[in-house]
Amino acid sequence: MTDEPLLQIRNLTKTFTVGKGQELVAVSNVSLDLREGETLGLVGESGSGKTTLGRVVLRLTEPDTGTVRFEGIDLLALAGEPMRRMRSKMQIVYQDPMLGFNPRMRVRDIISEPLRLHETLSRTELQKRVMEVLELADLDPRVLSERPGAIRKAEQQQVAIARAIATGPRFIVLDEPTGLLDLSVSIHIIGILRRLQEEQKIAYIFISHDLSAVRAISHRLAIMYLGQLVETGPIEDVFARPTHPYSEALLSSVLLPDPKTTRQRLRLSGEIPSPINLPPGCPLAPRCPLVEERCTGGPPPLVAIRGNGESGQPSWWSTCFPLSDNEENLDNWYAIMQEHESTETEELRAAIAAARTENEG
Amino acid sequence: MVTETPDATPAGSTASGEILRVSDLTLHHLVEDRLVIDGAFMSVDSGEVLGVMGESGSGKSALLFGIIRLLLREVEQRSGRIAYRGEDLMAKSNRQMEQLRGLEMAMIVPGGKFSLNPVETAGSQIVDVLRSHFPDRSKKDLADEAIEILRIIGIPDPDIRFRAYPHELSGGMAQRILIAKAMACSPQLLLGDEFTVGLDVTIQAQVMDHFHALLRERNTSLILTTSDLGIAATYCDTIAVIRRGQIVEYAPVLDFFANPQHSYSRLLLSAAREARAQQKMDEARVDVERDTSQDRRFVHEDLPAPPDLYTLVAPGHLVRLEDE
Amino acid sequence: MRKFLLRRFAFLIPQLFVVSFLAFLLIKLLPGDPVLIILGPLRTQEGVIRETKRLGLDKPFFVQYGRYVERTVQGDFGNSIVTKQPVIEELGRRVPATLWLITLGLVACVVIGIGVGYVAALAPPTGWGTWLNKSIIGYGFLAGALPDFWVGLILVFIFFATLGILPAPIGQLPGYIPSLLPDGPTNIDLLDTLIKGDFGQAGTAFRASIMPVVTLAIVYAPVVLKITAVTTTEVFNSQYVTGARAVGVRRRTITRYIMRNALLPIVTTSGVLYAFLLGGAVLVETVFSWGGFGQYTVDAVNALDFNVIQGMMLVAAVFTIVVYLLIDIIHYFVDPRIRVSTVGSS
Amino acid sequence: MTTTTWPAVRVRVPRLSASAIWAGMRRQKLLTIALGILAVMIFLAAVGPIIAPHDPESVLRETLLDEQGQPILNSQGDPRTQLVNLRAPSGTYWFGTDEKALDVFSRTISAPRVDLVIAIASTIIGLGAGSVIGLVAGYAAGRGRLVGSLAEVLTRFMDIIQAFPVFIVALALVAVIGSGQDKVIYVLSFLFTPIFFRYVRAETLLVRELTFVEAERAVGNPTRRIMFNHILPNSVTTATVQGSAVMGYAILLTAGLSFVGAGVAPPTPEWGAMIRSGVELMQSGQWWTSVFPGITLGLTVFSLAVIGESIRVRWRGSGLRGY
Repeated sequence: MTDEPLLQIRNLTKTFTVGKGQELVAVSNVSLDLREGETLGLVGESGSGKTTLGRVVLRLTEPDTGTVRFEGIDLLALAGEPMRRMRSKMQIVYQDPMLGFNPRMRVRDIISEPLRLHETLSRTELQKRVMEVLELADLDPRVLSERPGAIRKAEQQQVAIARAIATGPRFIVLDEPTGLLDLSVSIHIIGILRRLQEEQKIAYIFISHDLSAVRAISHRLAIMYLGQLVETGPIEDVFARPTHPYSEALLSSVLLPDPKTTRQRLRLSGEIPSPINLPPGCPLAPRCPLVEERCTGGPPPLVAIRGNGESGQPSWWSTCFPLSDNEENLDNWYAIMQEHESTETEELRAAIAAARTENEG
Repeated sequence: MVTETPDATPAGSTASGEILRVSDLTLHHLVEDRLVIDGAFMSVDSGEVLGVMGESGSGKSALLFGIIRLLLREVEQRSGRIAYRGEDLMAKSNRQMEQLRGLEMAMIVPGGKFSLNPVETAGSQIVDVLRSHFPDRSKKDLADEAIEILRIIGIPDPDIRFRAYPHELSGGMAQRILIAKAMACSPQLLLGDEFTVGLDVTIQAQVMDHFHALLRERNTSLILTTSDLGIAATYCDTIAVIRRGQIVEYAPVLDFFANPQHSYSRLLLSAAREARAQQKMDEARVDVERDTSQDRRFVHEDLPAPPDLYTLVAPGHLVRLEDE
Repeated sequence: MRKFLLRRFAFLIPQLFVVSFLAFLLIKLLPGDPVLIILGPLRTQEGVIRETKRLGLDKPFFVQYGRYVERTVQGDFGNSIVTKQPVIEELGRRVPATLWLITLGLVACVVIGIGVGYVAALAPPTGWGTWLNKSIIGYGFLAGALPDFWVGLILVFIFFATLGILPAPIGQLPGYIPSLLPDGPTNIDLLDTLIKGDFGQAGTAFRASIMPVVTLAIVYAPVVLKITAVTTTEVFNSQYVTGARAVGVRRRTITRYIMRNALLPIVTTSGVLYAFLLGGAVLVETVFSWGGFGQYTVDAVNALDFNVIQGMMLVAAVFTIVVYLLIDIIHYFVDPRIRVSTVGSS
Repeated sequence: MTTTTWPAVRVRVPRLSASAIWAGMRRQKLLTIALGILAVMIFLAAVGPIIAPHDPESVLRETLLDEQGQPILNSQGDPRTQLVNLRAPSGTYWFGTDEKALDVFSRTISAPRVDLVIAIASTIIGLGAGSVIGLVAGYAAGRGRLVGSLAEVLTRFMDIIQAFPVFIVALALVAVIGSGQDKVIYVLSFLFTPIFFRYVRAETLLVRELTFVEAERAVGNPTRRIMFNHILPNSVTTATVQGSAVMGYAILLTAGLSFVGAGVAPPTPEWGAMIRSGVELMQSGQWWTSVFPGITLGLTVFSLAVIGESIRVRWRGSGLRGY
């Protein structure tokens, strides 16, 4: 890996105006790096802005402020034809491949279209390139003459991948590529993606809310909540000991397919607020059990986490006021968080019973 | 209200706490000409949570609608006996069923705001449920009770939500309103049809934890359809696996996860286990062994399943014979 | 609420301007010089110049338009070239008769459409329900394919020429020459005779209105019927009705849910139909010599009576705009989603 | 874990093949009948005037003369009254003759050449114009700046045209540009443009937000290619499906205009103009002059409506809006 990251995202903000005077901050002051051949897992719930971030990076949506440098070039300064040319180096794959295909095109046209747009090839050359791409995506040539609706879901996603890699891109935004697939199929697709990455040194931004899929492919993890990046770091470190209360709540909310074990769960309260006209401060403040007064005052500080042990890397960041006090003593911080975790629904039950007797009395 | 029909509760039944007993339920889709449900059976005790697991199209929704007797017009019931607290539901008129629904058993439908009447407030829809069963009570009285129900369901600012229209609610909030509608008249049996699908994980955990606690507190039974092994493992007492309209395995939850017998169940579980093992999922996390000794055990010794099709592999654990 | 209504009413003004402009423009495009038409063949050169000046036709286009708007706002639509009468007076006499006809027609369509449509939607999928639904579909296709004027003629042949049980298709009050027609406050013969207490004539007028109204009902009821059947079915099968039934909401309330939700598309469709009938009535009026707005229009077009054409275009457009305004207001009161336009304000 | 509970908006192209059509025909008798009627009408439009037993546009001398070749006189001794010209349907004049001594059958089967041509031509012109304007207006809508405002003005203008009752505008336009087959085509094309415009604009607004449009941009398609190669083919579906119904509507409008003397004038054979003679004759019981053209017209419009509905049903659920 070179020192200069392949993709350098700095202070990116994207606001949508909805209705009169209502602002939806989809992406708020996000900075991230993506290195060659690396996968960044981007997770978050609805309204977190993860998909918007992916689209802004590809300039499918124009950001308000911030910079995106790709191979040292300021992407946001490009316009018209140079930008269109640049698209051969960056691609996107969607959750539902069918939605990404023009419904009137056959697989052959779908895969060859980017080649036609970016390269001047003879018929035979084009045919040859298409076959190469097919093989890379592990697809049977018989699908070429099919309509995408006629082939299996997994094959559709492979066609989408084939189209994305046709022009030899440097990075691909994968927007929940396994979201609609059964578990076994999803493992197959992730296998293809990993192989491609090894062979072609392609970098991925893997957007998903399926934490197990993210974990299977990513090198680093970035967790977003209501437009803000709350925590980013090496994947195993974050999974093992998340430092942000939201990360902890999100990871512990995943239900285990095992009736014998249960989870200490950091309990959030209330709903995910509407992302419109958010108050200043930490977006988690209204739901966070560890909330303090300063949390609603302004943007939370960026805290560098020095992980313990071998995997401790300086590239681990978290944004939280109370955490910043415990920066030097993470164990103390984990203990604080654990105090607010529970496994049983006893307390809930007690609260309900209390509400009932209070009502009757 | 409850009348003992000797026919419906066979002598020698050990299920003293049994609230629902379904046997040989077969539903036929007239237009598609296929069996949506093929000889389904179940037994649910008071306070029990039965998880019906299956893929989309397996017929698990139809099973719930069959039990509550709200079938599509294209679907006809070929056979089946449904006994609720010993009462034969098949012998009831439509009017009687309308009375029973909501008061004795109710269904939680999925879909959030799309399952709420768009032109009326959330509160008035809960009042509608209450008024349908208590027509004599005053409007004010019913409204107060509706707000109280919202509070119990765990909805913050119930007064405000009461006046909100569905389109003003978030998905999680709308889903809680649907739960509130189903629980408004405190029915003893709830039928939940994948009602957390589409909710974000942290919201799903919040809703399910609270809802589950409420069920336990009220000793209410629940039949829950799901395709999520996590939900099944975390919240259900008993599991029924359904495939192509047939129940292929029926077992207490610990037994099921420890010892799945049918090849289809094994397939379901192995995919999840493989994923978990392969990804070394969460070894470092603070997962704890659950104290299963505190669990209530629901072991149905007398499931109304045809013995020529099912084998008993353990107490309360039935497996359908496989064709090949 | 006041804000919505104000906004909606404010929108009327530019609409009316554009409509008046189009009506004006259209007449400007008419072939032939209106001055020559007015003066007829026995004209003098000076007469032509004088008349051109008097009508302001020597002024620039937009000045003429300004004059036109000014006159129109004051209720001056000019005089008819054929009858030399002020257009506004003639419209005042004829429009009520047409409105009466299409209102009765619409009421018939709505009553039949909603009634039958509702029954069809909730009918069982077997037996008489299938039969009813199939006949409705067939009838819908058939009625939509038949010209209303032809259906009117068939009714005339059956009920007047053959059976002789309904009066001849010669106006609102058959057997009266136009100059003897009752001159009442409404300009609708049936109502005027009733107001005067002449029940004999009122009976004739009533019998004369049967065929035209039935014609409209036969041809246009399927429009309302179809939308009623479709939306009622949709709402009945909707997740929220299923959901309400699954928690035991009683039938009365379910019916209310269905009605309130199916209401909007039905209201919209009926409103569009109402606006359409004003144009469609032209033909039915011709068949029955109704003497309303429609026939007036036809005569004016055939005679290139430009002031009348302009006037009737305005009346027709204003009528449509008002109907659409009413639809919007009903929507506003029935559908809370319009009232709260903010996104995610929970 | 799942993300979307609700089916996403999706365009799917139904596939038509000969065997599928044949299987459909056996299942859908109504559609088969409709296609049959339409085929007959198209055939008549091609050869109607040629195979007609009598000249559809010239007076039948023989109806004016008796067997001896003498003029037939009425009681006033006048040979040319309308009532004498009228002959009830017979073996010679299958649908009878009208008051101008023209053969109703010959005219009825010759009329498709007028009515069907008007319907097809005006629908195609309206569809073409409406699609292109609708595509541009829909694609530019809400984009801000000048294009967005222009699109908005265009849309408002189309709305206002539609505020006038169609038949009244048609009458007024005919008054402006005159009558005749070609003029009726122009008028109807003008009236249909806003109809198709609305459909295409509405679809374009939906289609342009679909993921695949973004995907086409992401692989580097230039804007014009996105509009015409990717959006247009997917946003004309509803409009095209409506085409059949609009054609039926065109026939009704043509007939209506001619019925009040503002469309195609006699002696050109046209159904609406033929029905007109019934205004007087129906009262005196001579039904045949308007009943036969009315039935033929009705059958044509009926077949177009049935065909349109079948196409619509085929598209339903797979169509963009899934209605």
